[in-house]
Amino acid sequence: MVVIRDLIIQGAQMLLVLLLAPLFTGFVRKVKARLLRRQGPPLIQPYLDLIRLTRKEVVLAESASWLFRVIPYLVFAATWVAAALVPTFRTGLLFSWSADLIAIIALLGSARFFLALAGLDVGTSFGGIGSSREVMIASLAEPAMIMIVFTLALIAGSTQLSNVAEFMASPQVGLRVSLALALIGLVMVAIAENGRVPVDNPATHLELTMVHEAMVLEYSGRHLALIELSNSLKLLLYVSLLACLFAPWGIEAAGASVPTLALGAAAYVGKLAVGGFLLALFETSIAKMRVFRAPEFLGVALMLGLLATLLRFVSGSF
Amino acid sequence: MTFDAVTGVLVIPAVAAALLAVLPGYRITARLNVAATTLTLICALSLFFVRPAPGVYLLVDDLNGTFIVLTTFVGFTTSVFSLSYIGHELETGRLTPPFVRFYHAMYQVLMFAMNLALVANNIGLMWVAIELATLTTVLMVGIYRTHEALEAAWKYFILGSVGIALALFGTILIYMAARPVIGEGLAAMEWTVLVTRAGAFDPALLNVAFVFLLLGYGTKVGLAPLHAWLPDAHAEGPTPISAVLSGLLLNVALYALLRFKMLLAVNAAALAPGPLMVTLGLLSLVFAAFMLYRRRDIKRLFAYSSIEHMGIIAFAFGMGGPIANFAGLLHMTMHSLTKSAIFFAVGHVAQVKGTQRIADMGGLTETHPVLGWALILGVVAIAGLPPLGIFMSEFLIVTSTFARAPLLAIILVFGILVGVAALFLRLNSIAFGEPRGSSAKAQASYVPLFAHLALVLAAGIYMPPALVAWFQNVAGLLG
Amino acid sequence: MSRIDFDIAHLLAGSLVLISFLELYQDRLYALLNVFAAHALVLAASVAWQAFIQDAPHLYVTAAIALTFKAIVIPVALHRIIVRLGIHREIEKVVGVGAAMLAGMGLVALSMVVMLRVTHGADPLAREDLAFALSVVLLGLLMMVTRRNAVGQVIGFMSLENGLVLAATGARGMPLVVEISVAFSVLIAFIVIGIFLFRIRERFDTVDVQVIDRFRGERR
Amino acid sequence: MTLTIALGCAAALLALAAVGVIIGRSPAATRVVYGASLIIAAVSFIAGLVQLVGAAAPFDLTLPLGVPWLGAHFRLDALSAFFLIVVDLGAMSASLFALGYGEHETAPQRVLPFYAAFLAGMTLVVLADDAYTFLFSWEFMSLTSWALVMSHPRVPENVRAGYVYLVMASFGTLTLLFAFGLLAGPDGLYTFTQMRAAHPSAALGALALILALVGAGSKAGIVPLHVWLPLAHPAAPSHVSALMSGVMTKVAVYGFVRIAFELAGPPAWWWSIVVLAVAGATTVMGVLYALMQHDLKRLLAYHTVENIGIIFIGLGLSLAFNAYGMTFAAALALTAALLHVFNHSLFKSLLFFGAGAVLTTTGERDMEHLGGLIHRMPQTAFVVLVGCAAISALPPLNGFVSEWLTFQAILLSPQLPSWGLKLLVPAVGALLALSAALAAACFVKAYGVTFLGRPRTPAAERATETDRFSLAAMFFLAALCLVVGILPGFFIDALAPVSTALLGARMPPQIGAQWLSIVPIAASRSSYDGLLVFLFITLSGTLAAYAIHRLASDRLRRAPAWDCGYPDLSPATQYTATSFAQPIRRVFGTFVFRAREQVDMPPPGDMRPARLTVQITDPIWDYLYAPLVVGIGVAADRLNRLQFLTIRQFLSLVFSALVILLLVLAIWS
Repeated sequence: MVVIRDLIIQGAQMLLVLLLAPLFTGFVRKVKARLLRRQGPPLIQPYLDLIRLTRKEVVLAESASWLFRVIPYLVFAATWVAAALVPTFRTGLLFSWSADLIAIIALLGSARFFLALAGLDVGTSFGGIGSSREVMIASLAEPAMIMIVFTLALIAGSTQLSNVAEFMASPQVGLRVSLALALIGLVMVAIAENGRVPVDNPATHLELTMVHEAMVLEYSGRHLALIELSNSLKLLLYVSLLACLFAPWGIEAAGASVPTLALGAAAYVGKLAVGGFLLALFETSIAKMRVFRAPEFLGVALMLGLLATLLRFVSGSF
Repeated sequence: MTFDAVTGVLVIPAVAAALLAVLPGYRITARLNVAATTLTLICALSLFFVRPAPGVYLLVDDLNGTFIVLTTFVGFTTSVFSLSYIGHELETGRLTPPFVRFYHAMYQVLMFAMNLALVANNIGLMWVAIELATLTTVLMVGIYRTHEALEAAWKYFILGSVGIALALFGTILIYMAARPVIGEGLAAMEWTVLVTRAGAFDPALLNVAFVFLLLGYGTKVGLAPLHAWLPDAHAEGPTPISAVLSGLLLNVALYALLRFKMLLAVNAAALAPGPLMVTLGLLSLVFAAFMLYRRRDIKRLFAYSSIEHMGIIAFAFGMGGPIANFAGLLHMTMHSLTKSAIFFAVGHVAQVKGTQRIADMGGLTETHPVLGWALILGVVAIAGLPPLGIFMSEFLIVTSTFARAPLLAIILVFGILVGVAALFLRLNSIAFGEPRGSSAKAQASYVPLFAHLALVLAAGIYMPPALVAWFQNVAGLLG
Repeated sequence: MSRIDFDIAHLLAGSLVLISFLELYQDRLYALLNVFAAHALVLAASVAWQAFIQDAPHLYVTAAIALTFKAIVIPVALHRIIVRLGIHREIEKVVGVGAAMLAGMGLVALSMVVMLRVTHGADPLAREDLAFALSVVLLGLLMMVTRRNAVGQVIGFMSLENGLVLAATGARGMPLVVEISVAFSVLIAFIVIGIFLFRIRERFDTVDVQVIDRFRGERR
Repeated sequence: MTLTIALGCAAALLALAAVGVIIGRSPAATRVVYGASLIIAAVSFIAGLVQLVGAAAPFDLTLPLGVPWLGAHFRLDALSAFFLIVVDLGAMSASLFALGYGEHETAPQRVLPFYAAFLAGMTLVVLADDAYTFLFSWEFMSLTSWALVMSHPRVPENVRAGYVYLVMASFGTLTLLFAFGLLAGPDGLYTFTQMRAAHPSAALGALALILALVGAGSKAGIVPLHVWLPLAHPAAPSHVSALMSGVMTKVAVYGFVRIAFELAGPPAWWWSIVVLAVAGATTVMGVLYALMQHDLKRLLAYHTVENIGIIFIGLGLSLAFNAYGMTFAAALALTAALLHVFNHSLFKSLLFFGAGAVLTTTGERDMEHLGGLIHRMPQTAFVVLVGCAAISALPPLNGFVSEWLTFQAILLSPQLPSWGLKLLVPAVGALLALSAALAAACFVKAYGVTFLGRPRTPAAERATETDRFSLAAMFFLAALCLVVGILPGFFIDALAPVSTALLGARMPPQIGAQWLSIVPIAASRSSYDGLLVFLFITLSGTLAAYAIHRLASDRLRRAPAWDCGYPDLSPATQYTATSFAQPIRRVFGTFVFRAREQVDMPPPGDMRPARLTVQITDPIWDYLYAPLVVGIGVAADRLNRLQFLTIRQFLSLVFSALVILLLVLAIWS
């Protein structure tokens, strides 16, 4: 009985992230447009795009291989699973123990691995640019992320996301230096991983500065739709990760009743709104940097993470 | 005195020498040569079973038993090898029939001299025998009568004579030391007597004597810095002689040294001979290892490797102790077999390629697979790699030394490593790479070559208990 | 043994060392040969004296060999060679006479120090003789390494060997002395003949060892 | 019993080597030798499996071989059983692969005998129980693999590779000789049993451990002793490269574990500092070197260096925990290391097989001349993709599991009291994370440039799918990679006897955990379930595919590549390995390898093409080995003058020696 209930909740969680993801993307775009004194597209524009794309036929390059066609599904699946494992409105999800924070990062890593391969598959120069830059950024972002995870794990005594979140919600965790460092680092990583300004610009095309868009340049139709969707999912994932780690208020523990769950969901949506607004604000207020500034940017994140971990190693009071 | 095995190993070569000096014709003489060495070998082997009591002049005990069997065996295989080798030299006209006759006679004289040096119970007699061996080898080294050959012979001759002189002085000193204790006459030069009474000898005299003997016989052993004659003599003489020189004559001289070392070991007050031998050994090892790098002549290359290994052996005996002495004996045996095998291979290679220059031979494993792989196997063995016997002796030497004197062991291993690197550097250009030089079919006698290698291989994997007991017994004697 | 015997033996041995110094001093080949003949002569005398005081008749053989072979045959033969090969009469030395002399002094001192450590158990004559013999040997070696041309070296070697014979005869009652001295004479004969061979076979245009070394190894 | 079988297999392999010598040149030889070695390896594999899983008591056996008064001691305990399994698994797959691959061998008589002997050597190393037998088999292994490296001696690089390899191998063996000489003591207690009983002093044990690290490490390829590895491994035939990279380096790890955990006595905390520092450097340097390569096999060889570093990180952590008596953490770290040993042997062999398949059909090892192979050899491309994903530590494959366990071990290390470790371990963790990310980048490059894109040369265009034996071997290994990835619990439990034997502790049993997940310490702390992740991904992936194809369009049209509307350019415009690595080279290479890019731009009107050249210097070779080589050369030249002295000068050498000795006597009293 309990299992079934948990199963339902897990499913609800998965659906929720899937449905919320495009909306969140749309919301960020809208806010950005408003901040730029523009009308901006309607909130539901991403949904419309996705539907349009799925309807269209796929135009596949002659030199594309079977792998090129499989990858979108792989990427989507990996991202979705990762996103589904991040607690949004309730901790202690049924399958939360099946992959801890490190595994979630690794899942995103595999998504990126295959996407980078896709960039090389058709054999065009743009795809190559995209992949090589993507892996360069990832090669710094991932270790930074791991270091941040170390910090959190050492504070909470667990790499299990639900447990970390519960611990964060508990009063025993006060303000800590290492936490602050981890927060900054995580934000920087999140920006880089989602290809937002100042590292990359999701809205550009046909510029040699672009990274992610160049990689998926050859995709079209349903494939492109899936990739767009997984991007939104990834963005949502990071925001909810930040939310459940650094703003764990309102996340219900396991065994909460339905109304409280609704309350938690509401809190979650609220957090998303705040996060999205802040993101948009940040993006509008800063200019994109050169590609080879990105390593320095991420190097800072890595150093922050390492510093935080070191502090934790040296003494538990930091 | 009655004819026993000991007189056998002396008389047979002597008679054979006389016959070969007069008999004409290559076929008969060569066969006779082999026959004589075979008989000698049989006599030597019989020493295992019936061992005559030590006489005034002759003596057979565990120590020289080892050497006699080894000497006669390698002498036998080498004679088989020279059967085909000298035949080829005759065809190519590098040697004329009279010289071949001379060569065979001298070969037997050399055998006689070495056996005499081994079985002699009298330090004077031993000295005479070693001088005789030296003179014969000098003549054989010069046998090709090219500029280089004569020059090598001359160098060998002068340095050898000085060595002999020093050794003689040492011998006299030993007698002087012995006389007050033992009294005048032959008794004061007999091993059997000397060893028993050496404790009472005058230590100062013994020390001076050992210094002279070490340098005198050390010249024959080829320890640096007394080695100068060795590389050229090996390179310029006929290959069978190189094999015998490296495989046997060096051992015989070393045997003499060991005998005298035993004398000093008995005398508590005398200076310990170990450190001297260790120093000279390490010096020779490291020096020879570096000298290997710039060699362009294949036979000179392996001559230097002989110096290197004599250094290792001297080091082992210098360290002393049951394990090190055992290892030293084993290493000496293995080195004789391996090095002569290598020279067999090298001889055929040089004949086929028509040169001794390493630069002119290449890709041997492709042009002459059997010879090539035999050479590789030999070098692998001499480099102390398993599954061949030298690995065991080096294992024992290094491990036993490192526990006692780490610094020495480090120097030792450094030398070994440098030597291995150099050997394989040369081997690569000989055995691998683009084939160079003629690829004509070699009419070679592989039997002695592979017989030796097989023995070395067997020793690396399994040693018969009887042999082991024998070695351990000797190791005990050496103290 | 009586005092006088001892003194005579001592005198002979000592003079042998002295003559070695004289050899070291020479710089002309003929002179060197003559000095060496003297060396051999003294040796013969000393050996004969030993034979007399040890009343060991076989030593007379050695003395005879020394006299005939070393004091007469070899010098004459070398004379011939010098004439035949037209070796110029100067002896090229590596170090000057003075330095050689000093080195010689050092060597004599060294041999004394080494030998006088010997306990007095061995009779004094033997000790003194050994000390002298050792000095003669070392001086001979010194001569070999400081002389550039072969004849000089041969003479050095022979005086070295004289030292050995001196020691051997000094060793009272040592067997095989005769055999050994014979063996050595053979050896020397070989050397001399070797020099001849090189000449006769037109191998080398001089016996200067350095020129022989032109054909040293690795030069192909 | 199992030991007897294993030894019998080794003997059979040696006999097979002899057979190989005899029938080497006959056409049937390949099938005979590889088929036989496949069967023998399988038998010995079963023996090892029985021993390990059955957790039977160790077997001892002494044969009257080797050093006479000692005899050859053999022992099959949990540790050697595990490594026996690794060896035989590699041997089996390599033999299976070679059944097809060996047909292309031009000089089988140079490969077959040594191949069998090589396998025998590796088997004997893990079975040996005394110093002589161990080093004998160890050096025999090196020697046979050297012969295999030399199997195409006309190629100058191979000869050089073989030379460097042999010298480094002898160096390693001699170092181990020291280590054992130290442990055996002056009166030569050579058997491991005696050494275990000896309890060496702390300083002695430390020295032995460092010697073992150098000796075994030079064979395993730890920086800076790795130089031979990227030369020698690619030079050998590919199935041998697989064995050398995937298995022989593991045998070296075995040697280190045997000495460090058993023979060297109780560890001191600072041992782990040494090991961890070396391991961290090895990990990152290995992957950075790999990123600079465009030779496929050399790239793989450098990744072996990296993975050896990861293994040694685990071992170092285990030593540290063990020194402080935290045996459970030690067991976790050790298990992580050993599991990575197993995993790496799987996917590294797989990848080398793939490289071999590519090499046979295209004759190319240089990625810059390949591309688009996925169209011509789809099955090979698929298995190699699995291998790449596994070595890049992507879930749900096996590489991730072992790295995850290593991370878990690192997360336990704040409890270590020592300050040095407190500061070092996080840094090592960062290096590990960095190298994991870089490895993924490197394999995107390797796979993308080799198999994806468009063919860059006619050779790549003419490529064909490889033979069925090779495919069988590769699919076998790929399947194993997946199985270990989704069911790690069984393998972790199988390793329990090893850690129990070495540390007296084991990881908690995993079989009981819910949904076959693995729980290293406690469920509240961390857990991972490869099976579930795998099911999730497949499920959601297929779901998405089904939904879209069903509800939306499934139409598809082939057209020229879009590429921002540029006309279809030649394959030469594709990204190459070098250009792909350019951003990373710019970030890391500039200070590690002093990488410089030089652009030669012709003036306007000049028709010649512009050229961009990249220069990379290998710091370790330049600063460590080159001076050594030069020094030896100088010394050799100096001493060589002694060959050309005159007789008189030689005489003066003798003379001075005499005088010196007499002086010694005069002074000595």
